[in-house]
Amino acid sequence: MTTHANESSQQELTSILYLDGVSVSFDGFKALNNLSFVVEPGEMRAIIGPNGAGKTTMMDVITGKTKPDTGEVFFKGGIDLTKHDEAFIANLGIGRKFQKPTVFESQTVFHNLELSLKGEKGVMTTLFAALNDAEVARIIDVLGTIRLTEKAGDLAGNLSHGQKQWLEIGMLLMQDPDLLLVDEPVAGMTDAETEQTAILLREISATHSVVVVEHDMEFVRALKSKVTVLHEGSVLAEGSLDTVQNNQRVIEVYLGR
Amino acid sequence: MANTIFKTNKGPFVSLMTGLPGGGKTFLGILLVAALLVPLSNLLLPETSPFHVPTYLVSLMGKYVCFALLALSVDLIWGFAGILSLGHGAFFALGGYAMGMYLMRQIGDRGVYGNPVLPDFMVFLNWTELPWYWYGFDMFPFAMLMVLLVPGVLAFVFGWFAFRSRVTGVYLSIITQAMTYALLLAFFRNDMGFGGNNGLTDFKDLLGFDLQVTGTRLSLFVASVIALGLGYLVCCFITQSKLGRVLVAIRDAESRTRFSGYRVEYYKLFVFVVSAVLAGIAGALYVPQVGIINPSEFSPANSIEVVIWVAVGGRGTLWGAVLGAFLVNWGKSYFTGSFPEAWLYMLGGLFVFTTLFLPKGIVGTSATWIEKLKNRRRESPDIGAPLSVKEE
Amino acid sequence: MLGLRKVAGVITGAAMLATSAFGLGTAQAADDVIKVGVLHSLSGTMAISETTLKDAVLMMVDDLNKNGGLLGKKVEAVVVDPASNWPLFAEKARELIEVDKVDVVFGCWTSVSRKSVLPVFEELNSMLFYPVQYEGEESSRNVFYTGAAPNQQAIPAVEYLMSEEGGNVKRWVLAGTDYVYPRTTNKILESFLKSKGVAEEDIMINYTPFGHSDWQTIVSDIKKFGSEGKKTAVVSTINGDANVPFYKELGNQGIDAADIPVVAFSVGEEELAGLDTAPLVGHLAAWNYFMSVESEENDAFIKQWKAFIGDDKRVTNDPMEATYIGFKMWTQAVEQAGTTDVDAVRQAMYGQKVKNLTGGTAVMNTNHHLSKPVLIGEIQDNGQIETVWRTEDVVVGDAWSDYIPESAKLIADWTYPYVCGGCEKPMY
Amino acid sequence: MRITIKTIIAALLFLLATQASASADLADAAKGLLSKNYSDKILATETIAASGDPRSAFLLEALLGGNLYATKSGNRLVSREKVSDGYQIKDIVTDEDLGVVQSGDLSKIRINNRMRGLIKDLVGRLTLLNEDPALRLKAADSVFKSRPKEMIVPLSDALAAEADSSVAAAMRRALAALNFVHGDTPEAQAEALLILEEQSDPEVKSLLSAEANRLAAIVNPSPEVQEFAARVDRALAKVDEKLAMLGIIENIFQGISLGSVLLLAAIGLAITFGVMGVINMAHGEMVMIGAYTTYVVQELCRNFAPDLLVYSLIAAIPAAFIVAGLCGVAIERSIIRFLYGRPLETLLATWGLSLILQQFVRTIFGPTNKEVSSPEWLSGTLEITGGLALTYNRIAIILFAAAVLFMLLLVLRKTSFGLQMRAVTQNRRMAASMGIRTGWVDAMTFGLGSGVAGMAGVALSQIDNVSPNLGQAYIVDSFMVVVFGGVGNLWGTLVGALSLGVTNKFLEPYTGAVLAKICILVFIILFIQKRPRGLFALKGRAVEN
Repeated sequence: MTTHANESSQQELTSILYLDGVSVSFDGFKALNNLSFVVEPGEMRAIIGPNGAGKTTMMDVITGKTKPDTGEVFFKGGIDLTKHDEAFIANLGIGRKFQKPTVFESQTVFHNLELSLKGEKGVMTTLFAALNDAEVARIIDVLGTIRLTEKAGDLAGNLSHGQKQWLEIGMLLMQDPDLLLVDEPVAGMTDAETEQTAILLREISATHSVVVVEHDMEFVRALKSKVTVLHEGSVLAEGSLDTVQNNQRVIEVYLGR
Repeated sequence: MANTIFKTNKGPFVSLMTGLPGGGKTFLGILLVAALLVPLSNLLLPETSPFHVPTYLVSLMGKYVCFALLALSVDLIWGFAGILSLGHGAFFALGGYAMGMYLMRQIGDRGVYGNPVLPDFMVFLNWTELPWYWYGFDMFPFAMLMVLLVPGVLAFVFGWFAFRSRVTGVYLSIITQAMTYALLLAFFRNDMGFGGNNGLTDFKDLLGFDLQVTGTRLSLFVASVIALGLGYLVCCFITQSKLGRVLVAIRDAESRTRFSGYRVEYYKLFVFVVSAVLAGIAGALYVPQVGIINPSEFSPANSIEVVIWVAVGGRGTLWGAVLGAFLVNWGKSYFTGSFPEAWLYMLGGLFVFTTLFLPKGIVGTSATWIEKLKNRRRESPDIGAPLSVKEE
Repeated sequence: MLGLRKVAGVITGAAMLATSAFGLGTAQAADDVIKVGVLHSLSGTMAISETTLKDAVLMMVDDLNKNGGLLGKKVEAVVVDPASNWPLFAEKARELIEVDKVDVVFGCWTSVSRKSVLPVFEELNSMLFYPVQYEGEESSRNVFYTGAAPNQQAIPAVEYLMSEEGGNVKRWVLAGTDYVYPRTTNKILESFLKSKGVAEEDIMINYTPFGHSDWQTIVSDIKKFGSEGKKTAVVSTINGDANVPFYKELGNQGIDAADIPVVAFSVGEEELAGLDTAPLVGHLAAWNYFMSVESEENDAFIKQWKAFIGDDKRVTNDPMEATYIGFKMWTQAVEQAGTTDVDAVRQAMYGQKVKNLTGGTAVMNTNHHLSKPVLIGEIQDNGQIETVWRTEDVVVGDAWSDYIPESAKLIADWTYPYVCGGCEKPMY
Repeated sequence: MRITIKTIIAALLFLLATQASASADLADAAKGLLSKNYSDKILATETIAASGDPRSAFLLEALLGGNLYATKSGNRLVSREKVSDGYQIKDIVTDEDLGVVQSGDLSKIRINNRMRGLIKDLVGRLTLLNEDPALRLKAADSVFKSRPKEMIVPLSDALAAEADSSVAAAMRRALAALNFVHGDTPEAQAEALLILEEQSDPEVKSLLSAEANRLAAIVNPSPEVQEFAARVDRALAKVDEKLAMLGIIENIFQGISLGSVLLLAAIGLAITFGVMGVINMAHGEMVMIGAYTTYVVQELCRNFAPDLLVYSLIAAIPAAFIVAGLCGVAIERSIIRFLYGRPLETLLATWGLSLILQQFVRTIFGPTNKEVSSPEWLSGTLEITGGLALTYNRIAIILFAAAVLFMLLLVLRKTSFGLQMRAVTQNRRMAASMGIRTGWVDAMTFGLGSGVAGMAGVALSQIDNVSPNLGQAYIVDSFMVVVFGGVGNLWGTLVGALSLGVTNKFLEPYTGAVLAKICILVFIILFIQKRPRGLFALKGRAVEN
């Protein structure tokens, strides 16, 4: 018990993200059940699991959208995320990409990125905000990273599905977060796009911690990262993709039903 | 190509100086010309001239201009931030009551009972002294401050609770309706001290100018037009700034905006309060021109009608809201006079027609057509097009 | 400078459109026509009452034209719909006077609509005939009030109930809609009752909002108040739509007219037509006119009305008689003055006499109110109101009530030497 | 006045005691009723009652019931009965058949309130021994209210002979009141007090409090008086307590009744708005159409089948459902179906539609109220005890609301249409691919919601105006109920309606009707802050999409 406590405080201090015994239920249905896991700084982590395993709810808890019934979530050591709202958490340095690509469809790609710029986000600051050269340069930089330089002036709503996914990732990059939560980034993408996305995420993970939720095993393999398997709201297995794929319980959950 | 885009974000002041959204300059030009020509034509041209604007029309136009400002305020929150208020008439009416109270105090001892302090209805209800909330309304600056403060504070308090609790969509619309309905019932009560059903009426003068004199009417008209112009500029300022883009972002994807680090509730609150204050100003200008303020301005039906003006004109296009307010009210004036038995069919039909065939309103739909024509001519997209409206 | 040219073009276009659309082109007043404005709501909450009065005016205009018109000219009614919207009343009044150039306006029902149009009529020196019973406390140079003032309705009704004949009532419930007419009437009645020695605890005052529809609590309160030993009556100034649910609740809770009679000032034949009156027999109403009164004039009027409206079941009511008297008086005054000029007609109005539909003669006084008889009737099971008592003679309508201290000292007299609607001493 | 009443009463006593017929000429006395002057008529009534003629009670009943006419030709007093070709008339005094006349040949003998009260009292006393227990009950109540001392003896006799227990109870109460007021000995009064303190009637309360006040005013009371005063006070407290209890029950009943009205008004909206997401501003007009359908059905009955008039209301229920439902289907097919997924635009379109429908009804039926009469079985009150009477029409509305809710739940839960409806609202595309005709289901669902609104109109026609504005009066309240209860949940609508109704009725005595309503609205606003999706909101991720 004492070792566990020591271990926890250890992890609290060094990890970028630490979930400790998080449970959430909706009308009696347990979406998360005593979920605990740790992400280290600079790590890229893939989270897989069947439908209803609680992947998205986990993201909701980390980003402050859903308050857990019990348990704690720590960011960068000591910040308890369960006590803050989405905007605060976003400004702390956690970026989130939704399962369904969510961009500001009636605004241009450029404006989408501008809105996501890191910086003071108070009402009055925003009202009088003007772009300086450094910020423009940064936007141009990210446009390049997400391969949308040519589309800068297009309405985001007119982009293809894959491009929207990229734009959303680009918006995360503009926030310059310490931790990126990416929910099914390649759903509905062509193979070529999927491959490109994997490369993009690997590039990003060089400078950021990334948590990717994904179904697509090929894509997960391409990420070359540690994998956590969720099932019924708690961790079923953890390790490299190969280890996990050979885990008996994982096989049961995925195939045995 | 890309370079032109990068130059557009030099802050709201620069945006406002370098370019108003589609048709904005023309719109301001029309307002300016109207503010100049209408009084001149009324004063200088002989009554027989076809271009003479009779005083009757001046008051009518003044009324429409106030409605237009109200429509503008609704468009600011509905068109840009996706907040559908079915209770904006409440802010309009509160602004109106603040002005009405000043006008009431101006009557002084010229009321029927000749009481120098108490308005007639209080004398008549056996009130012996002025209630505390009437203090200060004999001073014009104080009354004007209240015109801004009362709607603003109500909007702040209401918005503070509603937006923090994340009441959205239909739920928000319904509770704004509940708000205005509760105020309606409250102001109907004679015990409230606002004149009950009869409201405030029988005004004599404003800042010493007789309200029934043509000159005063013209001045009020011009003041209303200026207020509308300034209101338009304020709305442009907001919508062209980064804040405006945040609002649109909230309208289109509220969660995304939150996860981008914006405190959505503060943004909504800010724009809601600005909008309420604009509505209050509209109400304050409206009251001396129509000569009465009464609780029926609070009725939910009135507020719904305002939303309809905006929808007819084009949600999310600022001067579309103004156009909608003018068209619907002009239609109402014209039809109630010319087809008293059938005008409701026409008005109702107009609303149904607009929603079915002009889903973006007159301005939005015609802008889309123009866009299509342009696209046919040259294959490049244009970023200056009005924002398309996405449904929640 | 493309902008400016565009602007100029738009403005010219708009001006042309406005000019044509507002019918300003047609504003040249044709000399061979006398125009009568009708300013009654045809839609919205008040349409239920006011539409009838619009039809009444149209009927009389029709009748006048059939009999050769007025001053040899054809009379034309200009109907507009102010849609139960008070600011719209003011706008429409201005339109009628300035654009349509009408010579006189018949209209308004609610006090607030009258208050709303009043400044317009005074500013443009036009003439309004207001046909509904109201709270008094007003006398405008430009308005003739042909409905009852409080002293022509409320006080006689209460006096009747206090009498042996009316049941020796000792306890009073004053129930009304919360607006100025009931407030005034109740204020007057309260001070009148106290002057007659009724104790404070024997008066219960209750106000409800417009269109109140759930009367359970109030009716059962009245029932309790009435069962405490003393003979109790309800004086109802409940307005418009709220009456039907009120009477339905009364009937259902079995409040019998013999136990607790209700006397109403706003319930006439028109309102009763929407009700099954069998449970209401014996409840009272006070007006200056009942359809059931038998007289030659009334029979003719009813016959004419039913023929005009094409419905044998339509009823007549007091505001219709008030409209009838007002219209007749105006035509007589125009003929006497030989012109429709407002000032000349106004002078000719004073002392103008028209035979009441219920017998006797109505006279227009110099305070712009009528002298009329007061009738008290009981509701019958056929929806009619049968007279049970009437004043011997006509009662002069008071613009300012004697029972309100501030107004008791005011005098309305639009002839020399007073020439004012509310002053304490003569102007000249 | 005092004297004349005493004379009559004396005469009545004589009559009751001897059961003999006096000889005064009834016909002569009755002639007085032909006068136009009410004082003459009253005198005539009193004379008739005093005549002691066996037919006098019959004559007075006819007068009270409005079935006494004078023939225009001979000024004879007759009663009439409708027959196929006119009216069969009979002389009221001699019962002689005078043949058939037209209604124009008769003029009704009118009475006023004072006469009505007088006759009721007189008839009441004459009917203490009537065969009909209902009349005896009325008579006992009438004596209880007027409390003439002279009635002590006849009432005691009647009580002794009374077999019906409820009538006997009423007589006992009346007798106790008489003894309490006129009792000669303290013992008699004390005994009466024992019965009175068991009553729960405001009249008893006022009787006791008057006595208590009288006793309290006595200067230097004797110990006996003091003791008696204490007993009266105790009795008064007892009655008060019971009345307070009944007051609460009455409040709850009125609250439930108001809640049922709200439920009826809102339940159709719970479908069109709650289930389909159409912000249906024309909902109120569907209610109005239902009410006008009731009117039309009733008029048809009146004109073509007067015998069935009492059942017209029942026939109106399906009729209103069908008419309003068809309107709903037509609206859905012509307008709403183009607007799915754009809820705010449905608000605008249906608002326009509601203006059109109102004006349409105004054009067809005219702007004035229409009369929808209540059948006999819906009028009157169910007297639980002295201080508590529930009106039949309110009871009927509560039952009707419950029935409508039940049927609706049944349709939604147990029929294949309900299944299809839920499938379409939950996942339109999936439902379509499974072969459900989604267009048809949409139309039917909207039709169902509108039809239910139409049925609500039948109920509202019983308590409110049948006018073009009927719907407008309920639309805001309906939305409040649906939103408060939680959109898309019928149980929420039920709980919402009832709790708003009951709260309103409990506030009303303290705050008045207006403030109570304002409080309710403010409460809803605050409540929505606490639960932004209403009382019975679904939780979880699914809701957000």
